[in-house]
Amino acid sequence: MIGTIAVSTGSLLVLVGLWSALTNRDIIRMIVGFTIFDVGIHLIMISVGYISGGTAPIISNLSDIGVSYVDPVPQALVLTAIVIGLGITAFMLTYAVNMYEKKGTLEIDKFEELKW
Amino acid sequence: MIKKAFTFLMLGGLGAMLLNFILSFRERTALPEVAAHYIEKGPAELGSANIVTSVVVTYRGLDTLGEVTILFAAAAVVGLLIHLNRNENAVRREGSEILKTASALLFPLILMFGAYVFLNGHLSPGGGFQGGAIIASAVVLTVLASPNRKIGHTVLSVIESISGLAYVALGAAGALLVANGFLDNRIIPLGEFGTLFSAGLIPIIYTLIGLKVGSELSSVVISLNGETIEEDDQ
Amino acid sequence: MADFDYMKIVYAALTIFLTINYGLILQGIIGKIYARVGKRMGIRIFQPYVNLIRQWATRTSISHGVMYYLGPVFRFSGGAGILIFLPIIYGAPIFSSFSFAGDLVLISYFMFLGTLGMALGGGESGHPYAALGVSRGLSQVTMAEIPMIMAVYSIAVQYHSLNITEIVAAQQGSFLNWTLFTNPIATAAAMLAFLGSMMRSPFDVVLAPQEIPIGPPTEYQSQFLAMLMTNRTIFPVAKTILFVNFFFGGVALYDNYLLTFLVFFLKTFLVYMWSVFVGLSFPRFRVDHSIRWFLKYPMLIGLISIIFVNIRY
Amino acid sequence: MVEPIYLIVIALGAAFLLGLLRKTGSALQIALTLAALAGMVFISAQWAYGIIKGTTQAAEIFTSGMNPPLSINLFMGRSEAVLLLLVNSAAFLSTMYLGREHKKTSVYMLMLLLVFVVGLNGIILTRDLFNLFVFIEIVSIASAGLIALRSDIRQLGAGFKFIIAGALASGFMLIGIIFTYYATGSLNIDVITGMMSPALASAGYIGLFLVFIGIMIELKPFPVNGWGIDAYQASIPPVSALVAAGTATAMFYAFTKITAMTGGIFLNASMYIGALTFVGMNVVALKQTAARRLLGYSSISQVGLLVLVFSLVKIFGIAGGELIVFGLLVSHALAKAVLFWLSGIIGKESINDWGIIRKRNILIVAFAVAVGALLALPPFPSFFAKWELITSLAVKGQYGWIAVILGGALLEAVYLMRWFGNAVKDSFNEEDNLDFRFGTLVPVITGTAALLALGYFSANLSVFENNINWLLPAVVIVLLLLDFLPAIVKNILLIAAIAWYGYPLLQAIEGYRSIFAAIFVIGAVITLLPGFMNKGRRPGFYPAVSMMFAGLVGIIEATDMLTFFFFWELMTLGSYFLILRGKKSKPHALSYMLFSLGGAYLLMTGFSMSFAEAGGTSIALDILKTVSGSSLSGIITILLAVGFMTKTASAGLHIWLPGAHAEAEGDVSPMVSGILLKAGVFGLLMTFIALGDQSIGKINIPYVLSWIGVITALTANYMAAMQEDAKRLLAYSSIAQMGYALFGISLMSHLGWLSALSLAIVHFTYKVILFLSVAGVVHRVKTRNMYQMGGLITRMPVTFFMVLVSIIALSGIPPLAGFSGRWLTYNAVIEKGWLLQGVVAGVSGLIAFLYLFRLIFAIFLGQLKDVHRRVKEAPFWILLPQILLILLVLYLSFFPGAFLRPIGDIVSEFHPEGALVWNGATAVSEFGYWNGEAVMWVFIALFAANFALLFFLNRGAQKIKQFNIVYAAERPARPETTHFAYNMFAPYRKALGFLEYPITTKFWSGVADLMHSIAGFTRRIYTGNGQTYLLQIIVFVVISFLLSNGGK
Repeated sequence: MIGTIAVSTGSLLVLVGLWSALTNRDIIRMIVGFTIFDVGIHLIMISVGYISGGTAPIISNLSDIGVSYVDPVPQALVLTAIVIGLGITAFMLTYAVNMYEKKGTLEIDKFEELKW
Repeated sequence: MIKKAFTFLMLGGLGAMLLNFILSFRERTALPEVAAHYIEKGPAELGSANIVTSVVVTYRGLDTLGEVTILFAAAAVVGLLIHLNRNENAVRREGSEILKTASALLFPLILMFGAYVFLNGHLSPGGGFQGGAIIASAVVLTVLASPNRKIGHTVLSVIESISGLAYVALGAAGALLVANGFLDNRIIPLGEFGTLFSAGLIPIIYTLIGLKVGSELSSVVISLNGETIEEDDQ
Repeated sequence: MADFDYMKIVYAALTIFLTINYGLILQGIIGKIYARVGKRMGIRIFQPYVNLIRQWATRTSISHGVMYYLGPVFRFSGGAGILIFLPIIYGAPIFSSFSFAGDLVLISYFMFLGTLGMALGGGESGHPYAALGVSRGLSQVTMAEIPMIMAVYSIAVQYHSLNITEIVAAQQGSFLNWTLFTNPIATAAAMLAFLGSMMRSPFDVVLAPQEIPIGPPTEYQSQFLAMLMTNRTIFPVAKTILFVNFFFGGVALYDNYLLTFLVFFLKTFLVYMWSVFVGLSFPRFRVDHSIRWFLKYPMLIGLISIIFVNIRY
Repeated sequence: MVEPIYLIVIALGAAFLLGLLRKTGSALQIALTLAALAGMVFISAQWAYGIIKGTTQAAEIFTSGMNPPLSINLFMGRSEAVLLLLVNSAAFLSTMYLGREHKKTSVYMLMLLLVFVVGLNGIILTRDLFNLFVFIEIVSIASAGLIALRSDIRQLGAGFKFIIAGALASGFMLIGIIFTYYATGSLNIDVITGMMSPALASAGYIGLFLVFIGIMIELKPFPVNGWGIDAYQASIPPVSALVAAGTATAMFYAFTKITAMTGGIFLNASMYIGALTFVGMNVVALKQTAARRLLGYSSISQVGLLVLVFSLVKIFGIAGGELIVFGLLVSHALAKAVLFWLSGIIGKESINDWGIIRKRNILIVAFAVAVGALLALPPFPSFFAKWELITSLAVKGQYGWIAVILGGALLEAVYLMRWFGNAVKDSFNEEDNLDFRFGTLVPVITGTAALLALGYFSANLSVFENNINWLLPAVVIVLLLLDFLPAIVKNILLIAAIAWYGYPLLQAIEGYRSIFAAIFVIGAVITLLPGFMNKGRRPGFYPAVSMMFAGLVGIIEATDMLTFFFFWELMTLGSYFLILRGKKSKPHALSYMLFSLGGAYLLMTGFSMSFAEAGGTSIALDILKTVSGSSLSGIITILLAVGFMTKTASAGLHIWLPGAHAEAEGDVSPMVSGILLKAGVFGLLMTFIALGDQSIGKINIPYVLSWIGVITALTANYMAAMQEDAKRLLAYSSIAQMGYALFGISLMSHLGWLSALSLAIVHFTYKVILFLSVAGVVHRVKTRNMYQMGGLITRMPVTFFMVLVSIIALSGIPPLAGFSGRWLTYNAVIEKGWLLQGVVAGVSGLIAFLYLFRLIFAIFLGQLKDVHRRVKEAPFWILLPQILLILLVLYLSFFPGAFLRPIGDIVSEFHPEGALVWNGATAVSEFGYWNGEAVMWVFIALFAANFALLFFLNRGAQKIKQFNIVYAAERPARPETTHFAYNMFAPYRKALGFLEYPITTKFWSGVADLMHSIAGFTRRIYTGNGQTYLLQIIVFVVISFLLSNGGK
């Protein structure tokens, strides 16, 4: 149940993030949209690894093996994904800063130098 | 308006796809085979109490190396773009006295906390990335407090490079010299399970990652602040 | 050429000589007819002889160049060539001296040699009217020949031969065997084409002799002209002989040479008269008119003749 | 053997080390980077060599000392090794190229470059799904960084679009990965592949689909790729080169991995997406003028082709499919890299400004090689790959896909060849400079050389045995390398080479091939003679001309279809270069190339079809015979015949010829007109020898061709008569003559073929003479308009004589050699009963008189112009070949039996019935007879007698002054107004002008306009707005999902 709720929430966040990225003309808002999108994905990832009744996969004692743990793999993946997301966000922001400095605006439809 | 309606429609289509999955989604009750192996055999194999850490650093170490690389690349891009378009004359408002004092006070503490987090990554929740992020938050605080202060990149970049190099070298040592494969953590003894000096290379690698991530994120923050000093600029 | 019968050269010369005489007489007669139709006295019958001899007798010191010089030579060689390649009288080796050299395709194409030489000779004269005449003549002849080609194909298929002697042979026996009766449509097409090649009204804009000097010979005089005139005497005759051979049963050799010649004269004269008759009756076409005209009825008739033989044979 | 993991270790180590070297000089930094990349090239080369040679086994690399699926594993196999070599070499060369950019953008650029390469290597090597994702992210971040190296507003805009689109795609992929993990419990590609079952495909469908579509978006499918194209355009050239050669390659390889992993359930989807991308991008590119954007379009379309081909290979289980994909991929990657590098050296935005490339000939060579490789022309790997692809598809009966692939390729040819033509012909500003230095030159040369070398090797890799004689292309290469020598030396060399190769060939070869071999070899030597006139170097001429003749000789020698096609294309390419050399030949060369390529594709399809019909085992040309009874034989005949008819320029396919032959250089026109056209005749003959008299339904193919032939002859002769330009006149004349040849062949009888073959020979002689004569005249009077000439007989008597003899021969007037063809045609027509066609042929023969007269009159007769009074006779080297050929014409005219008899013997092999009977010198057919010698003698006798008579009587005649003519009592004003030459056949035009209506030209230009308007309309989807691009991607995903999931 928890898993399903989390997956649903994550999916919703994905859609919300995309909506925000697709309807806001302001680049910073688009980036925020992407961040939400990312978060949604991360939530989905974590919840897919959830095992009913499992605890964090940290074994303080070798004798604890046998206790129900959640899947450590999605957790590792999500760590990587978060860092990647962070990198990309930083990256987009840098672009945004530079674009603003060049053109004095952050509206995405002002950057149509290349087309057709 | 039509565009928005259309966007809504398309996102609805996407939502339907996801809904498809959600409807078929059932919480797992048992671990997949590989994950079960990690949980059951992991501690003995790698000697790390935090299974996530052993997955991150060793089992899927290549991912992590890639991850570090991404941060490295992001930092490089930030450096590149800021370097090209630096605004020399921007003067930012100084932080308040409270912020300044608090940040000076907190700075070493945060650093220490960060170091703790990555050093104990194999034992408790946390690890190199988390620790690195904490360290960078100290830098953020400093930058916020005194945005016009000049902070040299040099030290950061040396730390970053050396830790990166060391990481790669240790990984290669796993493949080349001692153990069975690239990024194998067992080139030094695993030590006693559950102690600080255990799990072979994992704490060392996590330390390197922590340093690297910390310095990279810090330099990103400093770069974005826009007032960096590049002494090497001819 | 070891087995070549050198007498053939003599026969050929004889053929040419006789044809020249016949052509000159024919010209005289036709000139007379033309005049009488126009209610004029007209020339004497032997006037063409006089004209020709006079031209041969005059000399000129004028030449416009090598090709100018060669034009009449080509022209006459072409005309005489056709004559001696033709089997003139069926069954008489004397009057089919060189017909062993080729069939009707050869003759059809050899006809153009003189035309081309003349065109080039006239061209070198530098006179624009000469070139103008050539351009008109060439334009017209291309279309005038369409029904002719169709007719030729038609009769070649009909007789299953391109050999003129064989075609003539197949028409012997009765006048009902003539192509005129066995393949009247092809004959009609060819006779219309015939008009186009005889340089008579309504297709004589090429030379346009009445108003201004025009056409290839514009710049030619004296002996050059004489050579051309000689050719003008034999060329129409050769052409009519060809038509007689194709469509009117040819001229077979009778026991009596006189009778043979009589038949020959009669047939060629009548065929020739066809162009005269039309020429007297119709005004002159412009070149584009004549092109369009040939593309209408003559071509249609030619097409029918082709379809006819395609079905029949 | 160095462990492949060191590829990653070296690059990353170097990247991190660069961080330490921030303050050292750039030289050291770049040296370090280059050293690292060189090491990587070395490692991958070592593996590639070892695995291909079989000395090394493919290796699996386990990280962290665990066995997969516990840990991430890498795999180094043959494909991986080759691709890594390609990618790393491209990176090395691009880095070398970057040199100058370096100072401005400092050490960061090199770091990014190394990281980028790490990503590419990782994508290729990894066998783990999530790891693949990580490496894709690395590549995407690094490339987004490299895009903005100069950080101008265009780069920033493009980079931002690139990164948000990439983020969206990777988001989808990530969701897909985790869904897949949910369904399978594994991230290892091999494990998932092993688990793949219909049940899993259904349960994990969404996950697998999202992974698939994520990868697909990374491949920039049409029409949701505006962001990718912008990136290509905005980046600096070496980065674009790296993206085109590296990213595209690696991503494509990732796509193949995913396809394998998903058990091929998305192959249909990828097939359609690939096809759409390939065709769509090529259409859109038609309107593009920005060089790098165009290259971007082309790159994406090529990737689309790869996806399509890969999908087809998998769906239809095509054997050797890997080699096909590789051939295409490697050719594309290298060619595209070369083009991007070139675009940097040129430094011009618009493709219309590339004329500056002519400052350095080596760049033109590189350009030509790259374009050739993209268009799958020989000898590049793509050529062999395409051949195998098409034949394999034919075996599987996939003719629809053949049409798509070849149609798309033709579109691609349109803009690439147009671009090449512009570059070679357009003017440029002398003051502009090229970025021509060691660092930029080495990559270009290396890429070019690699393409050429790989072509040679891929021929041997081909699954088909072929007997390509590499000596022939080698001559071209040698002449290319010797291009610095003076033209005279190269001319001697080439003539010697042809003689040395051709003499034994002529002795050895038998049958109908010998006729064409004689035309090609002797023709080559003769038409090369005028080349001695050139005092300079004549750069580029000799490689082109040798390529054409190599192709011609090659098709004669070929015994299998692949070899034939190889040399056929080589010949086309060589002749294209030759034609392009003409001053105003740009548009004509382009249409020549396009028609030729279209024709070649038809040939390829026809060959493939017969290969498939014959059982799909042998590609020998002889198998054409075995398919003559099959149900497809009619279609094969049509394909081959129409393919060859593009070369003979039959009506409807002829519009390239007049311009191409007229605008070509003086001594090139005789080559392409007198010699090259015979290749089409040869091909037609080959087709009908093998396939015989075929019908489709009730329609008899030769019957249709006979009508095409005579209509070609008729209209072309008419058009020739209406030309003012001497060379255009001759060009139309060639079309008409080829129409006769086609007609002769279509008669499918002894006499018909005899006429076609004899026509081929005599047309060669007189058309070479005529074109050379005109070349000589044009050389002297500097105009091609006949009405501006006139009276040149006095100035150029020898040339006049040549023309005189030639036009008599051409017109078919006895006694010269041309008559034989007419006589044979009449006989053949009556025999066959196709009288109407015969009539049309006859009429067109008459119309020929018009232009022949015009040609000789307007140039040589009439009024000499004042400016030409001092004109000299044509140069010796132009006259010499004419004299040689005139002797040949006269010989053939005197003794028609000398060539008709042996040809008759050859033809009897195929059509024994209805042969001529030779009675001494008299040829006797069923209907008529003809004695060429007798006619000749009669003519000579008459001519001599008449001439002697006239000469004797008129011996005193003297040449008089030009204006001494009967001119209505006036003196003509000027030669210009007295020379009757302009619009000479005005009444004719008045009566028959409708024949001039350019129905074919209108049709083809209508097709071209339509394509261009589609392009103009379609490319509006690339609005430039990043947000729109995002929406497009989502629409694409949703629609793809609906379509691919439709069955569920």
